[in-house]
Amino acid sequence: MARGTDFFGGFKLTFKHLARPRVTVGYPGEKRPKQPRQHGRHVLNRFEDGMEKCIGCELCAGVCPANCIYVRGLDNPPDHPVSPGERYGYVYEINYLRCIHCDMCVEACPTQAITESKLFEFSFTNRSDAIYTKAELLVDDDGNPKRLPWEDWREGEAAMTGGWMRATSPAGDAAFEGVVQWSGELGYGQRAPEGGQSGRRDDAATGTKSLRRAFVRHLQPVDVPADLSGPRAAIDRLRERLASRRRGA
Amino acid sequence: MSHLRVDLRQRAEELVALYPRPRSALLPLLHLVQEQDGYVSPEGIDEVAELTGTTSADVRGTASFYDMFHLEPVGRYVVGVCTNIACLLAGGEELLAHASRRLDCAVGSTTDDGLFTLEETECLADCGHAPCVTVNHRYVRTTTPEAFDALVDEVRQGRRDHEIPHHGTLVRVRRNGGLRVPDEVIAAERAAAKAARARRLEEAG
Amino acid sequence: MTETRTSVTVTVNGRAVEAAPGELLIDVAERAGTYIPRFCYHPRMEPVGMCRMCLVEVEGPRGATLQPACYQHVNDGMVVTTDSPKAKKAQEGVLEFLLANHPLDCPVCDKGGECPLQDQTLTHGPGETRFVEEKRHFVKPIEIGPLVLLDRERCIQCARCTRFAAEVAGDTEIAFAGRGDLIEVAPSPEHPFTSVFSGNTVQICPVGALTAKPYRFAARPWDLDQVESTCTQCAVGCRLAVQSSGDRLTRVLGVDSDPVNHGWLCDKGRFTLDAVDGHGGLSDPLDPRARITSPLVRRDGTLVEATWGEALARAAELLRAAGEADGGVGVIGGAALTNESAYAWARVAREVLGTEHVDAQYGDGLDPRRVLALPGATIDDACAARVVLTLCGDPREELPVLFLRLRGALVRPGHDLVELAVGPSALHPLATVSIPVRPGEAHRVVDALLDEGRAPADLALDDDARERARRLLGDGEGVVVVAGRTNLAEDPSVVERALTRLADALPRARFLVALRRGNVRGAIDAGLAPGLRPGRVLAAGGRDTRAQLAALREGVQRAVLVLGDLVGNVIDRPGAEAALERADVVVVTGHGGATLAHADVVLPAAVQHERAGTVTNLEGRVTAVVPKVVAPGAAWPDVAIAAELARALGADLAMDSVVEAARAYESATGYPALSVLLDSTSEGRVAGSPSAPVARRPLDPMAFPGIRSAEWVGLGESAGDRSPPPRWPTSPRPRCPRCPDATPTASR
Amino acid sequence: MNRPGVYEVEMVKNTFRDLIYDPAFGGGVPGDRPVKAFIPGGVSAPWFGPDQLDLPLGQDEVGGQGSMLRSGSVVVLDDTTCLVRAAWRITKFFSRESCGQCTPCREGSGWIERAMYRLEHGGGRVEDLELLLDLCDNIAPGLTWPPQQTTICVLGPSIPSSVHAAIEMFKGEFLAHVDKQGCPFD
Repeated sequence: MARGTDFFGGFKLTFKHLARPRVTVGYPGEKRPKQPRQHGRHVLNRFEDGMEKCIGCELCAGVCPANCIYVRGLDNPPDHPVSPGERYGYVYEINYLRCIHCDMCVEACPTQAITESKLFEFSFTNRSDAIYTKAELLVDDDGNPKRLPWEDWREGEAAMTGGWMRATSPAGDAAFEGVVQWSGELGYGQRAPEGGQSGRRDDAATGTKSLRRAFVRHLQPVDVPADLSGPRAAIDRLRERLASRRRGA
Repeated sequence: MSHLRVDLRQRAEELVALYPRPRSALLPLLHLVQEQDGYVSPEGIDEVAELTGTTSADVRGTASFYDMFHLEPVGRYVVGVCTNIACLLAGGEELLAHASRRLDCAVGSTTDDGLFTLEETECLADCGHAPCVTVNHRYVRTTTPEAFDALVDEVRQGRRDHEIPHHGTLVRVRRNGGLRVPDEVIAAERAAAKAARARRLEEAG
Repeated sequence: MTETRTSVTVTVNGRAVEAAPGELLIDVAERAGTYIPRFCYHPRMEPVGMCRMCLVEVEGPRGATLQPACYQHVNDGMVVTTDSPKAKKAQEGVLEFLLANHPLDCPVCDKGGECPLQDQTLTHGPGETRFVEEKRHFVKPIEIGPLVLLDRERCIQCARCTRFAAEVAGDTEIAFAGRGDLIEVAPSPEHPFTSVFSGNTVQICPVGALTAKPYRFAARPWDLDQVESTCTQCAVGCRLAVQSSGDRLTRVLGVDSDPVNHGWLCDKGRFTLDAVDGHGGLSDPLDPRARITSPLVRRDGTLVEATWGEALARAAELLRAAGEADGGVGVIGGAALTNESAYAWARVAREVLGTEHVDAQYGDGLDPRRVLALPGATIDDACAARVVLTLCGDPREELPVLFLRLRGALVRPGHDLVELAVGPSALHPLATVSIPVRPGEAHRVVDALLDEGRAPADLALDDDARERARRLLGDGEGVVVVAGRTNLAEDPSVVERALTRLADALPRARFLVALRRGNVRGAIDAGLAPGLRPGRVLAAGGRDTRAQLAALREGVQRAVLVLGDLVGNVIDRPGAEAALERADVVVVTGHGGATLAHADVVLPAAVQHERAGTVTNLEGRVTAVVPKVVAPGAAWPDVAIAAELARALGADLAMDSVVEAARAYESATGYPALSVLLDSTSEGRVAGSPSAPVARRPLDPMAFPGIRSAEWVGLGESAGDRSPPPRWPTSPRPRCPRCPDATPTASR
Repeated sequence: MNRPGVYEVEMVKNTFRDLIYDPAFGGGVPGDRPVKAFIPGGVSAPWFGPDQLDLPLGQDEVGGQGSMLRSGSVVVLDDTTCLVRAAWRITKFFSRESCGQCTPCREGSGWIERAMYRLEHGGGRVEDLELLLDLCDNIAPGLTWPPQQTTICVLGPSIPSSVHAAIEMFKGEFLAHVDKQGCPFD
């Protein structure tokens, strides 16, 4: 008897979880939404008139803890300026075998020329492919990143990336909260304002769920936000799931 | 080949000899250049540098410090309107704006016919007759827009040539035929100025 | 009667500091470990107190007042506070004013990262700007000279550059123009800034207003690596910092060496870096700008690339065949090498080739035996001398920084210059007595100057000038003679005879022999001279360059080993070409040149900034040269080439490295080669004189903007840490514990 | 002035009131307008208000009140005058006359001039008053009389005197400029 109890008792956890919602996704066919601050592969942005934002100042290379960025500047040719001002980035290379995606280059950049996309799924078959040159990093005339054969781009990965430091980094100023970081420019500069150090955040504006909301089932009860606990929240979740099923169909 | 005319060159050399150090003659020499060319020309700068044993950069730097030297060509008449505090209170700015309209040239520029250059100046030390106007550094005592218009007409017609020579001309030099102004001339000028002042005081009671 | 005090006591921030009377407060405070921020002050120029950054509180009869520390001479009992709220507010205020119109283009500014304005804003400035107005605008960089660009927006009007031009170089090619906040540094538009010292203004500019065209955007300061070395462009031997980014030379800065260059460099020494990388790889070996990167051997009339083995074997074959005849081989050149290389080549010539026909000078110098016999003077001696007598070419053209030093001394009262010159030199305006000398008559003029009685009429000597010169020279006490070739077309014996006469007639005078070429003094000391063996040992006279070329033309001498470019340097070029045409020629050189048209074998050598060793300047001071980049292709250092050529000729010099060559040199002759190499200081050591420890002058952080400028300024925890960056080599080689007298490699 | 001009007066015997109103001298203010302020001794001097009109014309007397008589040129500002504009124009004079040698005067005069211009022409902010006083303090520490200076020559401490006096005496007028975002006298 005890053995029988043990036998079924062993399934207790299994049955308990059978009734629970699934937390895995069918990767790579299906992917979880990426977080707004996902650090992916870099892009070099342009201004609307096509001028490059990079001025070759090497601050990104100087700050890089992995030493993966190599930049050389040159005098802007006066008749065909590449970037506004005196100097432009003549050579720009990032070695993705070394890059740790810390985003310090983005923070250091005085012209917001380098930002990061959400793309992190890219693999190479030889080392030279891992060294991205300016030709590969620079956005095209519409401000979209170049899509290389070994990169797995999905919908939305090109949108709303980078540039969050101003509001949230330790050096950032809470006064930037809710202020559009930059706009009217090509590439990755355009994004909605974001909450900052004060803890307020505007999911409607940023278009993403907070981490807590996404992983609410894995939180300790005490950590679950008040509006996500209790029977009402369970009904909300059910509704939401049904709605998403319907959308999928 | 000297850029300065023979007579001016001779005066310049006299002037350099006056001072224990040739560089001390720099400002008078720049006046000579301005007398000949109407402005401090690059060729004149080179010649002053040669005469004073300095360099062109040094001479140019010194000349650029002073408002009365012009490093670019200016009109035959440089009109200065003071807008400093006393003149401002008495309508200096309005007079300057009027002058700009009347001459049809922006402040700091020269009329198309090359006759007038209009300048906004700092205190010209004639606050008693504010707003104060000078033409080629001569007081013209013109305080109203109407008087200014009349002045412009007179200058255009050449009726003021006896008192307002072309820009750069050193009147005392011309009058006395040399740079070494005789002591008696200076004494006479001082006496005349004193008498004029006494007369004014008398009139004022 | 007040007693003249030799030292005064000043209280800086509550600490008593000893100082010499008349010293500047800013220097005294810095010595005591209190850094007072500054922009316009430069220790090698007169203070002007313009930037007002160094305001400190000085107690006075009317209470504590703000005084500029750079303009304040210390008095006994002076009480100074540098960090009181009032002083700090004044400093912050001045910095805020300076920044008001200063553009924030640090990311594209060459100075960004090593900028005193950045550093001092961080340490002494306000946190945020309150300036909301439009900044001053000018057209971005304008070329004020062939090498210097001016960005007037960045200028903070400290007048360092204009003061350098007027005070140090003595040539006001740039001056302030305008007034008020529109004041700008400007050359005359018709006369650009072409001074041979223009690069110094870039180095002392405390912001990025003056930038050097060759360095523009070449690198950022944080990826530069540097070594301290010595310039070998001329015989002054200025100390410099060589900087590279990766393996690419980017910049040279002057290092303030008290006895030599005071931090200044000439543009030739500063901007000849592209010679090292061969102007981006020119490949024509006859082009003097090209680098030789591979051994070359002449086959069927043309030079073709070969391996080192082939080239050395062919060179050995030619030299051995010629050397078998008596006097059949000689060595010319080597005045630009290190002492170790010169020593190695001198030994190859004497011990392996068995010849005394060795001459480092290309026939444009003076007889080394006479030069070495004269009582020597240092540059400092010349600057302290009561009377300087010059009998040389124009020092500004030949030895530029020596000109700066002499000029700096001669403009002060109590120093007189007697000039014997072929034409008006740059020193001419400072001469008390100037005596014109026609080429070829120097000895006759000196005789006439010193002899009693009337001077020969054909010399057209001015009696008054002669009398004044004689009075000034006296018996030579306090006289330093700067001696060199007045004219390269005349026979050197003219000057040699004049010098001999001067030395006889002025027994107490001393001589600074101004031979021009980079390390010519070191080459002579090392034995690359006819009639002198290593260590100044007199030997049976060999042929000098002219005699060798004549012997080659006559067929008496069959082969010559040329170190460097002979044809491009010798005065009698057609004669040299004719001589080389008949001879077997082995050339050891780093650069191409006309000599290679006649070469049978070319051995590629490393050039300056690629080789280690020591060099000796014109006063006999031995300093270290330190490699910064790797020699291109298959080029070797000269020491290695000499050792391998000796080996190919069947001899072992036992000198396979620079350290071994220096050790051998020092142990054989006592010359301070190894000791300087292993313990290089900025000042080096004057050969033959006891090495006295020299107080190291604190390098002005702004005259010497290294990549560690923040530490120099004293940020946070590193404040007060003024240890200089480590230099190569940091320590002697480890000694082998088993053989205490030899290093592990020496037994190889 | 009804009778602007140069007058010789005995020191200490006369007062500013005599100088301005006496028919032998200034002859009064045009239109009999009240005196709002006057500059006792050239534009370098701190200003006086109407309550100091009876001060005798003497170096010590004027000096004791925190100004000076130096050049002896008295400028009278009546109630139609915008003090901000007057102070701005005086700063502009110093900005143009600064030789450019030392930093506080060269940059400070230009900065103060531009800030005053902005205030007068409608870009003023309340914090500008504090900013201006602090900039003045950076040129003449403590804003004391006789002034201390961070500059080489005494042109430096001349710059703040009018601005300082104007803000001290007529703060309301400055604030009116800020409120109206322009000059209330226009």
